[in-house]
Amino acid sequence: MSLPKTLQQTFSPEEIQFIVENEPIRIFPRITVRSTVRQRRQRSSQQQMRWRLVTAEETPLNNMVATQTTEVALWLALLLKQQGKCSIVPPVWLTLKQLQMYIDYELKNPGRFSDLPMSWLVVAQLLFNRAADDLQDPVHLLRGKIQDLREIRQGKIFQGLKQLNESHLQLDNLSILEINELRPFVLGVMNKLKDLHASVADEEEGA
Amino acid sequence: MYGDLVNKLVLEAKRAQQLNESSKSEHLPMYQDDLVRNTLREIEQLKRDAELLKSQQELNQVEDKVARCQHFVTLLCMERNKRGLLAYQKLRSDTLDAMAWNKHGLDSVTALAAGEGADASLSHQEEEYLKDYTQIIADMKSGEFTDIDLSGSLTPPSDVFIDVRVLKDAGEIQTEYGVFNLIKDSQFFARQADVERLIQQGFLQRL
Amino acid sequence: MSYYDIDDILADSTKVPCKFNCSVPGLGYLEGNAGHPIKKDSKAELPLWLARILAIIGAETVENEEEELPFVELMVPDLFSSRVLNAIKSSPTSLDVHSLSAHFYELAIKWATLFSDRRLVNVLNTMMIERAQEVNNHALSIPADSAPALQSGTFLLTLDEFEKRIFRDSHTSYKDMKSWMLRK
Amino acid sequence: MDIDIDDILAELDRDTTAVDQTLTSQGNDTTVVGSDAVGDLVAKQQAAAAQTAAPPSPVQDFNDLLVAWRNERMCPEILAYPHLLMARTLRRVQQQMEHIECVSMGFYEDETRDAASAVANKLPLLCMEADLERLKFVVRSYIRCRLSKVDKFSLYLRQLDTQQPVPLTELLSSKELEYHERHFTILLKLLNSTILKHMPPELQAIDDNEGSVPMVEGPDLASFVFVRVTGPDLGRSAPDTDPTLEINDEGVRFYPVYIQELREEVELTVDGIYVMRYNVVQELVQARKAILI
Repeated sequence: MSLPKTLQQTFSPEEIQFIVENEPIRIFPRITVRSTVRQRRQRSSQQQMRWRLVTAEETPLNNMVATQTTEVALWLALLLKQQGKCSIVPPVWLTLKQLQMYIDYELKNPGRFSDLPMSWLVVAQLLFNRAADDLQDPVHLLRGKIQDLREIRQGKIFQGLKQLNESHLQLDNLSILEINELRPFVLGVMNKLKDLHASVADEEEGA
Repeated sequence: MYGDLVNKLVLEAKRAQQLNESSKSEHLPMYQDDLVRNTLREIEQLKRDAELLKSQQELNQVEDKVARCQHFVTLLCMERNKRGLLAYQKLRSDTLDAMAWNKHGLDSVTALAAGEGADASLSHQEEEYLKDYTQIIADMKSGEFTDIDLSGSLTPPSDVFIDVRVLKDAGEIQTEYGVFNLIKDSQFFARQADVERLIQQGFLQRL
Repeated sequence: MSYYDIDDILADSTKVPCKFNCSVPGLGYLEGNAGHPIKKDSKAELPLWLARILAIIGAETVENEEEELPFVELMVPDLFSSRVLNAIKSSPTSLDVHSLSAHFYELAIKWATLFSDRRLVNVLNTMMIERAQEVNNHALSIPADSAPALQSGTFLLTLDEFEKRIFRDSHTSYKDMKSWMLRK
Repeated sequence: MDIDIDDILAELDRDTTAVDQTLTSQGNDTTVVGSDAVGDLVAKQQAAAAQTAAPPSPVQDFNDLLVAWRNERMCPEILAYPHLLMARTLRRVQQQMEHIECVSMGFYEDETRDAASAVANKLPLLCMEADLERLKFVVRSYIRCRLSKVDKFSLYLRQLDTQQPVPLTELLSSKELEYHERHFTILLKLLNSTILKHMPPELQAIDDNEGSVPMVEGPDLASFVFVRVTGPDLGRSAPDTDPTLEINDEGVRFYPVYIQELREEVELTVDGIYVMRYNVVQELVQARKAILI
């Protein structure tokens, strides 16, 4: 088979990360790339290197000015960060205070999920590992909050699995990684329930 | 009982399938030549029975119903045998496909070419099939997909450059982008795409 | 269901009790009595792939007979006896499904299809959902690096092939997720 | 429609010193609870598309490719091959490889002359290589996924050829068609030589659907999928432009769908996430009003 069995039914967490890495995030560049038209003319012979990209917007990169925030794809931000060329502006929800608010919401509403961004778990994990010094609060405390959120939500998800049926489920505000983790179980059971009910469907048709 | 023989074959297939699933790689146990041949023989026998029944029926006009019941049984036994045989062979060819897409394909094809395939677990026809399929893949990779490397890694690129350690001495290795001198336990910083193959082949380990 | 599906082929080899509605010479081998005829009203255990078809086709209606019986009549196998169904209803998670049949759900679906057995479907619906929660709990809690089947306690040994697949797939998913979370 | 390479080149080479309007207008980091970044990205592309002429920008194409890849991976059937998108993408990969090669040659020449500018130039090169690897990965994974489906539905696709509303040549690329034909041929050769030819002629078919188990497997369109309802054109167009969208009593926009097998009506709200039978959302996915996730 041209695609390994494990990838035929679901995505790997790395693939989910890849998808999320295309989302935009704000950075503080530490370098200036933008040059004035005059500067460019002067060095027309010796070409200044430009970014030319095929998967992400190149304009913000070519217009980078040190300390002026701009927005680039997450993977680019991480790469520039790795090279010491920028710091990353963490998303506003990634603070102890905000996360605590989400935790409170999750606890208060056992039947619902807070509207964290679809990519919260991936973004948090990537920034913890690769841009810890850009975060507002100590990373070990933030990690703790994210872990709490994950556990509370997972508990609720598992409660919700009792609702599996042969018709459909609505799962608003579940993040992309949480969905992916659940996928084999949810689809496996629901497809079997569907087959089970389909076995007597003809009788209903006749009735 | 008719169909018992082919059941053994299907159980054999089930075992192979389980082994591949638990080890997350492809193995092919020895091709069950005897079982396949004996099952085919059983089909021949059934076919003779069916013809005998038919001629008897034409001769002495036995109770129509009884003859047809006997006839059905032989027919179903033949069908069952056919399904088992095809499923056995199909599972094996699927495994061969998977092998051809990863390094095992290269290895086994090279081994076959070098005449080491004599005691292999493949049947002669399977060797042929693997060779043909490897050629199809090679042709797929050329033309408009030349730049894509279709048999390359299905793990998303997370870092362009990675640290690697050399696991075994291999002297100088020529890659698309330059020469690496592989000395055991040395470490270097390389473009991931350049060393992907060497990692797959077990020369390098990603750090 | 795919023609080439190994599990479906194996499920089809399950023997089910049948009663013959007519005597047939030369089919004695079906009841382990080769060379002899099988007699009307005699019982035999036939594999499902054979029984299923013999139970729905019979002689075509001969002019003066109003209704033709099929060649065989399927009898309820132990698997779906009221004893078993009651056991399922009282405590689905303590039932040893694997010892009943390695392809329990698959067979149940086939059986329900043959007999439009809505009662069976309803019992199994509840059973599947309840047992699945338990399967999921095990899939999540078993450490990523251990060989699950060995130290799993008794519940995992009671799974049928469908449940095993769900267990394996979910376990892999949780395991992959855990190792992704630990990555730097 | 022909793909105009010059347009693509012009697009790629456009002057980048101009102040980017889309950039200054983006202030979404003040929202407290994270908005959907995909939606933001889409809005941004929309703005970018409005600025430039007809041919889609590389980023637009990449995002469409991502959607195609994600849908294909999670979808039980094989979706139509995006011929134009793939032609542009493959062309772009080739051109970008050439471009990177040029730049890196210049970069090494530079090094001897002007060490400072060489260091400055290393970073863009690094980014461009990473960028290209990402595009190649998606193409590779996408094609490999499609090939696995071509194999899975090999016989089914052969039978489709005649009765399909979308002809097979539209559904598959020419390379996929070739692969389909050749792989089927060698598989048939294998099955023939080991099994079929040793059996009575009436048992030799491999596409016999009249036996007790049908031999040809098509996609199970009723399989469950995870789907996110995005609204028209993956949320790029305003909801008002879609006549199939309805509004319920609470003012929520939804697509009414019907689960045939259960005779059940469901309201799929925009931005909602569902586990649903694929055949129920098939049209929404194909019309780019929902994405499989």
